[in-house]
Amino acid sequence: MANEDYVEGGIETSESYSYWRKVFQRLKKHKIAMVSLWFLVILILMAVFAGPLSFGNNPYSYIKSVPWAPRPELAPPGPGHPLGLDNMGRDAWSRLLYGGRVSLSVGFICSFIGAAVGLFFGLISGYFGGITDMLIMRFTDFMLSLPVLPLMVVLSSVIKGSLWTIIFVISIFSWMGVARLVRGEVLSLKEQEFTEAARAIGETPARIMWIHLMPNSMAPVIVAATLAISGNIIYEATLSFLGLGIRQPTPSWGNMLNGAQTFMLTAPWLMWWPGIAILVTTLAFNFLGDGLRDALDPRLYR
Amino acid sequence: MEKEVLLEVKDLRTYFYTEDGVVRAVDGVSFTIHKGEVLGLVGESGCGKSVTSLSIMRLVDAPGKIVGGEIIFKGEDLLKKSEEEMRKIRGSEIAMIFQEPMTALNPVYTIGDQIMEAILTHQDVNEEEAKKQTIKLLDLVGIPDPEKRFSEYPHEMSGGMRQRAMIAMAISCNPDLLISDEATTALDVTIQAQILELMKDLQRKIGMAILFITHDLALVAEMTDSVAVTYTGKIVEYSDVRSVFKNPHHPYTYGLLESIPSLLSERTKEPLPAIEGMVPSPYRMPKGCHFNPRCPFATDICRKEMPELKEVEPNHLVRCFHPVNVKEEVS
Amino acid sequence: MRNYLIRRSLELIPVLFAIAFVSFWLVSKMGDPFAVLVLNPHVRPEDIQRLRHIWHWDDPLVVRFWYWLKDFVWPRQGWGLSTLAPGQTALQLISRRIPVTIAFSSTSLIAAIILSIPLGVYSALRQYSVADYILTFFAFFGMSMPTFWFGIMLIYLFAVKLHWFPAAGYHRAFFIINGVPVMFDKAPRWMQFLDEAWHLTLPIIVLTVFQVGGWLRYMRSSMLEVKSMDYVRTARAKGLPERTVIYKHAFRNAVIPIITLIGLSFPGLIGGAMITETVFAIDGIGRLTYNAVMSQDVFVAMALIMIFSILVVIGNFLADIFYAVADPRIRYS
Amino acid sequence: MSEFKDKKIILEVKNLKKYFPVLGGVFSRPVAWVKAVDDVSFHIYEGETFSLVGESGSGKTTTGKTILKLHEPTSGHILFEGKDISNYSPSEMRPLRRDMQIIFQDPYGSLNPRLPVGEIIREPLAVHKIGTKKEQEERVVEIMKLVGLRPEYLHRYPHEFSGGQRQRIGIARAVVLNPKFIVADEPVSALDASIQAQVLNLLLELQQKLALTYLFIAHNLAVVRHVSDRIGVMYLGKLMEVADTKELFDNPLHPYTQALLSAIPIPDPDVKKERIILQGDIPSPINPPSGCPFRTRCMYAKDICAEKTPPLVDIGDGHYVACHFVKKGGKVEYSKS
Repeated sequence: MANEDYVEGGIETSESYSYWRKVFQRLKKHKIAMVSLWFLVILILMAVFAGPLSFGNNPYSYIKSVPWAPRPELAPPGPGHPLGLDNMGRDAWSRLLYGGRVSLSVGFICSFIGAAVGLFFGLISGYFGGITDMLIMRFTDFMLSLPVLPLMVVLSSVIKGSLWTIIFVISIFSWMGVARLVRGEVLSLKEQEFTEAARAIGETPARIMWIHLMPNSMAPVIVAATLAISGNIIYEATLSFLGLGIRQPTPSWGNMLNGAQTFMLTAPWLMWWPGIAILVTTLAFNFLGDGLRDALDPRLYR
Repeated sequence: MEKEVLLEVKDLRTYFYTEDGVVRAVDGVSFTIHKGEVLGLVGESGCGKSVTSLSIMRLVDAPGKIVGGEIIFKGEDLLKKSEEEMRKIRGSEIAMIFQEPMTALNPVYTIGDQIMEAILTHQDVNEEEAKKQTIKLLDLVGIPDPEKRFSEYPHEMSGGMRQRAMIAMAISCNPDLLISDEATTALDVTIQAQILELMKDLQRKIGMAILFITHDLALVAEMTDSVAVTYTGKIVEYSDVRSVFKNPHHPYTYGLLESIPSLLSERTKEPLPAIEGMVPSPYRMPKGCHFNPRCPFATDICRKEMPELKEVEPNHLVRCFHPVNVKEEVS
Repeated sequence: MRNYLIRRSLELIPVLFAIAFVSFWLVSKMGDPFAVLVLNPHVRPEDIQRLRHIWHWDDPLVVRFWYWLKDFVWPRQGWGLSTLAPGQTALQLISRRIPVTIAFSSTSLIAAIILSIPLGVYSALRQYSVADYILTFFAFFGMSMPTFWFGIMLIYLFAVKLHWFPAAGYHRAFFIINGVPVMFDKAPRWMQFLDEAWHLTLPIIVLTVFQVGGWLRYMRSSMLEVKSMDYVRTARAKGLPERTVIYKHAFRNAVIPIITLIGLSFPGLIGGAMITETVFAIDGIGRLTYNAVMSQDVFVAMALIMIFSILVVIGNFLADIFYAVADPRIRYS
Repeated sequence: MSEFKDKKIILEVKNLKKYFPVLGGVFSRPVAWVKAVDDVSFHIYEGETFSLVGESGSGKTTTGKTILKLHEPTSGHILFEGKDISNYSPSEMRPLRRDMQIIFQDPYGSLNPRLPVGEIIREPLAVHKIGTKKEQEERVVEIMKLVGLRPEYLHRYPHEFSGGQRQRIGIARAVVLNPKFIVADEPVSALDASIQAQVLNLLLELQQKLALTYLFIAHNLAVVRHVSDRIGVMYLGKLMEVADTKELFDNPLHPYTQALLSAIPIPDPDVKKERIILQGDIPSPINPPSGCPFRTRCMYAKDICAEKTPPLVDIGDGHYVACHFVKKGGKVEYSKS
């Protein structure tokens, strides 16, 4: 048996590798996803260090005068104000940076809440089945057949307010996809015998869900959550654009565009940057999500 | 009695170029099928037997590629034919049945539709005639109530019935060669017996040759005239069925025959003489003879060189430096 | 199949009922529809009381909901008074504005289907080709583009800068025919139609791009998956021409899941239509919703949410039926 | 004749039934029942291997899993070491799981792909809180050696192993708690021919070393013949025949058993045996034939077979047959109809 060339036990590599490392290796081959990942890292760093990057400006303060324009309101870009000033005479660049903080936070937090709630419902529904499953799935279907945006508009006009209100409003509508996904995944995992093996050992349902079902249904959740970030950023921007999301004076990419149509002729640069920021960010999250899908599910990528 | 050669596969090589390396799924396989003969291709999973059959049909999907060899069918090399010429051969001169009758049939079309399609493609008949033929075929393969079954969907049938439908489809154009790729593996024993009986019966009636691919040695003993035993993409033993079973020369064939529990064996509840180890990974083939790490007779030369497929007795080819000889023990 | 249809239809009732109640409760929280009247010095407090009574606004929520629902299903009172357009009932207001929304959103829905399915198939068949990469990029672009901003950009480029299309509205107020101004309503039908089409081109593009990306990607991956199925191999083994293999055997199976996806995308379509109407100032029911919410026009908002819900539910229902028709495995279960 | 006659019965199954609902109709209510296991009774002696054989839909796997309460029995009794466990709740079952274990068919699906092998084998010890973590790890190493796995592979993941090795991992997980009774559910049917023998040998070796009792479930009669002491033949949720291995193969009395035996291919080209080819398909367990479930394919079927379900009766020496035409002492009265 002591043959050097023969590898016993089907072990092919000299060192063991975990699932997630293999996934990351596959992701690394996905160029556009990696570019997106790096772009997002830079973007997040910019949002975190918005203060030092603002050239001493503050997103809230009225700039009294600029030398290159008669009035500070809607002044075009110039030294120290690379993106010009908005209609209230505030520095657009620093608002863009701070707005990124808001938009990214909303995207991440809503997506996290959505994934967590969806995961919870999906696991319970799929594992227990029967009446529990029926009630949860009926509720999920019900939520899915709501006209989301009109209701979001109504909701945010009923509970006016802060960043957390918006997060709440968006999160309510962002868990159903994950719940259905996880339920489906759990149903097929339940068919596999390791769940049955766990029951045969005497494991409790909670432990089975925690140790066996959740880690094995994580892959699609991660993909869905990543893709959901871009959706949530767009929801926030849309609500803020309509004047129902993040309220002035707090900047967000969406509310910076509120009224952009009005100043389209006089200050078109004001509508460029927040829009481009939203577009490239959501594009990056979508590419990353797609790359993750391929990395997590190599079946589709032969 | 020399029969006419129908198919001659010479040194066929089909490799898969995967992310993790090149897999030599079929690596220099040669065999001959005469008219009306049944050749068994037997081996464990991953020995390249299915890829061989797909190569003959030229249906190997990317990342697989036929990289060498000849497939001479009725005197012409199939590998030199255009896609259009090949298409005309598929289903009419060479037909194929697969392991999973559930997934091999299209779920959204009726059984009848799918069989008729083959007839309409290869024969110059109208729909009415094709339908008549289809119903006749369904009846021939033993599907009761063929008129009704004609318009049923695959999911409405049992596994055995689906496999009968697959066979009906395969024989619809009277092929000269039928490739049966693990056609009874997914079926129950009593249903398997029915399907095998049907295949034998049809083979006698139509006179077609069969390339019978399976992992089950017992089926080979029952169905075939000659046998090629494959291991890691290469043929290790090739002869007529009696010779292989009664007088196996390759340690792998010998070991396999010894290790499978049989209804004839006298010893039960005793350890079986098992072959140690396992089929090597396609990415890490052992040096020399691929079987050497598992072989009780392996010597230094086996660890260095790959043996050739040689004739050890008339019409009995073996790929081994130290062929076993058990003839004395048997008779 | 019949059982399935009956079951699906029966399921609609509680869902719609629940949607109606939840949205009614939510919209009621938005404000008091008669609050505006309080500020009006010409309206006496007794009249406000009377109005409240007529519309059951002094009853508990559940009772009020019951009367409202009765009125919605059997509109004797016209779904309540609009405060946005004084003197009009919500029903009158909405029914006048519904055609334009349906016209341009169904046009873009059909356009999106017609574009995404063939392009998705093409992309899958030419996997890793230049065309595939271009289509993929286009699809991602569509998926990532914020609708409202895309609308603004199109207005800026094609209306403000190039003057090819109008910036707002869905028809002009009047035509000049032979030097004489003719009101829109009086103009010949074909002129009306051409003018509307011209106005709605940009909105339709916005809404189509909004939908097409996701479907294209989905169609592509569905086709890729089906292409490697056993039955496709069987079809090839039968010697069928490649066209038949792809378009008869693979396509039919690949397109089935898309039907569900399209059915599920109705809520998104409504949201997209709402944004597009708002950006392009089209007087459809999407913009009306926004205006109703902003001006606390409770009756109009309530009716609109209900209509949207019905549309979504019907969309899902139709998708389920199409699905069952397309897939015999469902049809007979 | 049976040397197990005076032995202790470890498990007894009495009139076990397990029906699964088929949902349908307008309200998704059960419209029919899959009678997966329909009134099955047998017993298993301590230290023996009792096998259940049958084709798909015969309910052999369901029987095994119901005995372990992985399915709730619809009715009937399961007596493990004399205790009726058929109504035990999951928490009442938990301590019993140390004594009753299962080996699964699918070497790929039965191991959690996200857990390293050491953790998979340690899991039962952790669940039952046996020993400290260090003791548990020592036990894992010991068991890995016992089943022929290199202990160095402790931290590897299941996907790094071949099918045969994975099956060893599954066996290690089943024996780590030192159980008395193991349900082996088709343990070798997913394995390659050359690996099957290795795993069968391991199972036989463990049985001797650890004094295990097996309920062995398989469809391959040759394998079953090799490992079992006694065999029960199932068809459509019912037991057709139960006998000692040798007796069953030498003297099959039920027409179904005879057909089944004759359907097995023999790996010898010289043996050309007379085949009994059964006509027709296995009926659906949703709507099984009345009376004897085998009558639709039985060449001896008479009117009585449709009217009355033949009971499983002892015809002597622990040979049980469920056929109207097989009488005490093995007298056979069937004739072709």
